Amino acid sequence: MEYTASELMTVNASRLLSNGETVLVGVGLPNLACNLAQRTHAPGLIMIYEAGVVGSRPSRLPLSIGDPTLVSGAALVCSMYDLFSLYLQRGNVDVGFLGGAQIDRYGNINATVIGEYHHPKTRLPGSGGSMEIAGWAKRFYVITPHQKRRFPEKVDFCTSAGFLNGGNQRAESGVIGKGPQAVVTDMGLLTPDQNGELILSALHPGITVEKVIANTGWQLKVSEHLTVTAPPSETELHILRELDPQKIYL
Amino acid sequence: MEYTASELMTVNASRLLSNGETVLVGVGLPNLACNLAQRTHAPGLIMIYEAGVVGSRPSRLPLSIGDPTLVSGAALVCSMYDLFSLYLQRGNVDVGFLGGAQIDRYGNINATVIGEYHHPKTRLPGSGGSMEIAGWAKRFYVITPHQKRRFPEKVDFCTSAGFLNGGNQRAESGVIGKGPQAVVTDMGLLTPDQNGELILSALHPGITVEKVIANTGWQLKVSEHLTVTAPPSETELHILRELDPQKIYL
Amino acid sequence: MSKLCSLSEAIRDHVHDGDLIYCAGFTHLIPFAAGHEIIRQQRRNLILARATPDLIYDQMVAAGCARKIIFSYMGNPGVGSLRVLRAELEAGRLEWEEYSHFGMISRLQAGASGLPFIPMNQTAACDLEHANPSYRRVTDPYTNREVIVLPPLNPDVAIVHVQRADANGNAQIWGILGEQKEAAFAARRVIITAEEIVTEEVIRSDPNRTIIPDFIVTTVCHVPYCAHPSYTQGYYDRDNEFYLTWDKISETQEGVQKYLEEWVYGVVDRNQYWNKLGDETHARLRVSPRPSIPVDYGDY
Amino acid sequence: MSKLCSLSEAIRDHVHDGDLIYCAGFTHLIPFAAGHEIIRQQRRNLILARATPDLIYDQMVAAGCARKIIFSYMGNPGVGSLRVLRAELEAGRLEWEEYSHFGMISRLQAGASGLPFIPMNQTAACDLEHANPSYRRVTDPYTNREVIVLPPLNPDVAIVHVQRADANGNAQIWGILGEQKEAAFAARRVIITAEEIVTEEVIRSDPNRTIIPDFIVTTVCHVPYCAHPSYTQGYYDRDNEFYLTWDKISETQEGVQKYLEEWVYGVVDRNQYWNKLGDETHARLRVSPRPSIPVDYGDY
Repeated sequence: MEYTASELMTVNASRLLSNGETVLVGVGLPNLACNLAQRTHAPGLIMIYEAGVVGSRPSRLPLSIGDPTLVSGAALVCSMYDLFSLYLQRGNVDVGFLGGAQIDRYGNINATVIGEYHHPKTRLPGSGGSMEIAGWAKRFYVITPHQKRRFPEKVDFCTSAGFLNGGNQRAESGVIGKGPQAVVTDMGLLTPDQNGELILSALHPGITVEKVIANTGWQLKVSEHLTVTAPPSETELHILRELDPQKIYL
Repeated sequence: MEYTASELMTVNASRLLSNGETVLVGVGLPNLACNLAQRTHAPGLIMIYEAGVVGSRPSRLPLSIGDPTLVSGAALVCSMYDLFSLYLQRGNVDVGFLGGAQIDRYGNINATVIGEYHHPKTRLPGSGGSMEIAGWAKRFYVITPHQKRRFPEKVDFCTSAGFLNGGNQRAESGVIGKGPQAVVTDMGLLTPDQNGELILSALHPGITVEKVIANTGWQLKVSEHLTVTAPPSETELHILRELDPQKIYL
Repeated sequence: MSKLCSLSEAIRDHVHDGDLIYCAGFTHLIPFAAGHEIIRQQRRNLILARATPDLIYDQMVAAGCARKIIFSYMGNPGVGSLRVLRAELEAGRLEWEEYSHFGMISRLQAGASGLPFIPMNQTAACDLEHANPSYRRVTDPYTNREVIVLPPLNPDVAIVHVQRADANGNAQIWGILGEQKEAAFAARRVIITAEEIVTEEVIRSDPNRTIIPDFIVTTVCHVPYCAHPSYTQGYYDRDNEFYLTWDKISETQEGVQKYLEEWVYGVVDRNQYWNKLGDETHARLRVSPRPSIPVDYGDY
Repeated sequence: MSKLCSLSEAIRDHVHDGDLIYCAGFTHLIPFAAGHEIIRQQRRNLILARATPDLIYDQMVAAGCARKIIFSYMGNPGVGSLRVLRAELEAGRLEWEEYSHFGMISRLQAGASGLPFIPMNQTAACDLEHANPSYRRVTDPYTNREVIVLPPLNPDVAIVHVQRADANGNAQIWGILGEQKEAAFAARRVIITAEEIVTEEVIRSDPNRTIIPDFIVTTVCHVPYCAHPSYTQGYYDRDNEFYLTWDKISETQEGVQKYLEEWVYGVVDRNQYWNKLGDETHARLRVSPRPSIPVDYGDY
C-alpha cells in the first residue's frame, strides 16, 4: 500500500507507545500517533492533554489539543495549573511527544525563533508546554520531517532541552525526565548514544544511509545495529486515514 | 428577657458584622454569631468556612465547621488549598472570628499551649487556620469569656498575631490584615488604641469597670468614650436559641 | 445584588486604554464577543495577556488595540502561525513578553494567591530564562538546589466566559478549565460573560461546580455564542473550519481589514454576528446532548 | 484493569509498620473503617499525618499504632480536646510535628506538585515557626521581602474515601474537598475506599467531577459507611452525637479500651460495625435527596 511521509512518521511514532502508559499528547502528528496507538496495539493508553484533560477517548480527530471531543467521555478534567503541577512536574507522565522547527545533534529543540531572539528572522509559536514536557516527561519523542535545515549542529534557541551539550549535562541538571529517546523522521529513526548524541539507528524501507546523512546538518553517526523499520500495515493506514479524512495532517 | 453569658457574647459579636461582607467563620460561638447575623441584620453576609465552603446557607446549626449542612445549597466549594490561597491570602476575606485560651494586652492569641512548647503543661488544639485568619483577614474579632487567666499580660505562645508588642510592629510585618478590631467578652468590649493596646471601650449592662479590671491580667485602660451595649433583643435571643436548641454552645 | 449589564456597557465602564487585560480560556470559552466589542470601542495601548493569543488577539492587534503581548504559545492551534502577531513581532512593531505554558499559568496562580513569587522546577532549557528577565532563581533552603521563580501576574481586567452564571456572578464551568479561575482571582476587575443566566438555585444545586464566587465579580453579561469561533462545551462546537479560514484571510492585511469591517465593525453586537453566520453554520456547530449523571448532595 | 480488593487485603498489603500514613478528609469522608482495620491488624510505629487528627487518630494512638503525629488542629471539632492525643503529648509519650492548616496543606501541595519547597506569606505570628524547624524563610527576589517556606510532605500511603469510584480507581468527590486530591498525588501509594463502585460510564459522564485518576491509585475497596462517625455528603449524616459521646468515653483509658474492644476488635469489618450500630442510628443518620442539576457535555 502507498503511504505518505506523514503517514510513515505517524505510524512509526505510534509504535513507540506501550499499553497502559500515560502520554502527554501534542498537537498535530503526535495527536494522530497517540490516537492510532489507542486504536491498535495500546487500547489502554492514557492520553493526557496539556489543556487539562486526562484519559481522553476522542471519537473524532481533534484539530486542536483543546477540542471538546477530548472532554466528552474523558476520565478527568482539571485546571492547567493542576495538569502541569500534579501530572507533569510530579512525574506522572511517562511519555511526551514534541515537534519543533529545529532539532540539533544532542536532541535539543527549537520552537521559538530562527535568528536572534530579540530581532527574530522567523518568529515561531514558542514553547507552549514543550519546555516542561521535555524536562519532566519520563521520556519523550520528536516527530519531524528529515531536512537539513531542521537538523542543525546546534539550535538557534533551546526551547526544550535534549541532552544540552551532551555527556552528563542533562542528568546533572536534575530534571526528572530522561530526555529524547527517539526522533522519528520520514527517513528513519535517530536515537541517542551514551553521550546523548543522536545517531541513525533505523532506516525506513527504501531509504539509504547516504540520503539521511546528506539531509542532516552534522556528521551523523550510524549505529552498529542499524535496522530497517517495518512498513505501515494496512490496518494502521486504514485507521490513520479514518482519523484524518480531510488530510489536514497526513 | 434573661440571657446567658454565651448568648450575650454571641449577640454582640453578630452585631459587628455588616451586610455583604465576607466572613471566615470559626467553630463554636463565631459560627453562631455569623448565623445569627445572617438571620437578622446581615442577610447578605457571605459565610466562608476554612474547609472550603463559600456562600453557605446552613439550614441547621453545624456542630463542626465541616458539617454537610454548610455544603448543601452553598454557592461554591473548593479545596482547602484554594480556600487559603485564593480567598484568605489573596485578601478576599473581610472579617475573621477567633477564639483562644489566652488573649494578651496587644491582642495576640494563644491557642497552642500553656507552659513551655516542648514540655506542655496544658496542650491546646493548636492553630488550625487561625494563624492565617489573624494575619490575612482584613480585620478580625475575638470572642472569649472574661477571666483573668485568659487575659495575661503576654501570651505563653503567640498562635495568631494581634499587634505583637504594640506600636507599628504589626503594620511593619507586612501582613495585609489590620488585626483584631474588638474582643467581645461577657463583660464588655475591648478595642485596640492607636498603639495596638486593648482598652475597655464598652460595658455590657450591669457590669462595672472595676469588675472588668479585676478580671484582666494587665492594667487595663478605659476608653474616654466608654459606652454601654444594648442588651440582646428578644428577636436575637429567639433566633439564637432556635439555632442551638440543645444548648451545645449557649 | 444583580450585576447584569450589556457587554458594551461592561467594556465601556471596565476596560480602559492602557489596561493589562486577560481574556481567559484555553481553546475553550475564548470570549471573542468581548474582543470584538473592545475593537469596536477602539481601545488603545492595551497589554494583551493570554497563554495562547489565538485569533482573538491576532484580530485585536490587527485592529490597533495593543502595544504589547504576553503569551506562551503564539500559534493557530493545529493550523500554523498567527500571522498578524508574527508579522508585528518580526517587524519590531509590538512589544512582547514570553513564557512557557507553566510559567504563564504559574504567574496567574501567584497573582491569584497573593504570593510575591512562585517556584517551578528547572526544565534544563535556559534560553527563555535568559531572554526574559522576569525569570529569576531562588535556592531551595532544604536541598540547596536552585528552582525557577516567577512574579505574580495581576491583570487590570479578566474577561471570563462561562456556561452558566447567576445574576450576582457566581459562575460555573465544565469541560476544559484552562486558567479561568486563576485569571479571575488574579485580576482587579472581572467581567463574566455567560451563555446562560440561571437562578441562584441552579448554581446552589451543585456548589462544587462553581469556579468563581460572586463577590470577586465586577459585572455579568448575558452573551450567547460569545465564544465563536472557539466553543462552549455542551452548547456549540469549535468552528475548526474558521480557524483554517483565518489562516487564509490573514495572509494579507487587506484580508484582515475586510474581515474586521464585515464581522466586527459591521455588526452591532454578538446577536447580530451570530445571525449573520447563518443557518448552515449554526447547523454545523450544533451539538447533541450528553448529560452528566447527577450527584446527590443530600438535604441536610 | 480492576484494582478491587477487600479493605483488609488493602491494609495488609499496603500499610506497613513504620509508614507515614495520611488518612485524608477534612471533617468529611474520614476513612474510619481503614483506621479500625489498621488497629485490628496491629500496625506499629506509624507516623500519622492529618490536618485534624480527629477521633480516628485518637483511637489509633490509643490502640498503640503510632510513634508520631503530624497535625495542624488537634481538637474534637466543636466539642473540645482529643483527650488521648492531648494526654500522650503532655506526658511526652508521642512525638509530634505541628503546622497551621495552610502550612500543613501547603506541604501536601508541594508533595503533590513535585516541588522541593512551597512559599506562603508571613502571618506575623512566629512562635510556631521557631518551634518547628521545618519552617524556613526565603527572600523574594522581586521585592527582597521574606516569605515562609515549607518542604513537601510525601506520605508512604494516602487513604482517601470517596463517594464513587470505578474499579480502576477513577474517583469522584463532592461536598467538602479538603486535601483529598493533594494527599493522593503526594503519596507513594493510594488506597481508595468508596461508598459505591460505579461503571466507567458513570465517571466519564462527568469528567470535571473526577479528583483522582486511576493510574495513581494502588487499590480500590468498596466500603459503604466507611466514614462513620464522620459522614459522606449525600449518603449519610455526620454522627454529631457520637462526637459528643467520644468526649465522655475518652475521659478514661478504660472507657477507650472498652470502646476499642467492642467496636473495633469486636467486629470483623465495617459491614458488621454498621449493622451493630442498629436501626435507630441508621435512621438518625439517613438523609433525604437533594440532587445536582445536570450539565450537558455535548456528544462531540
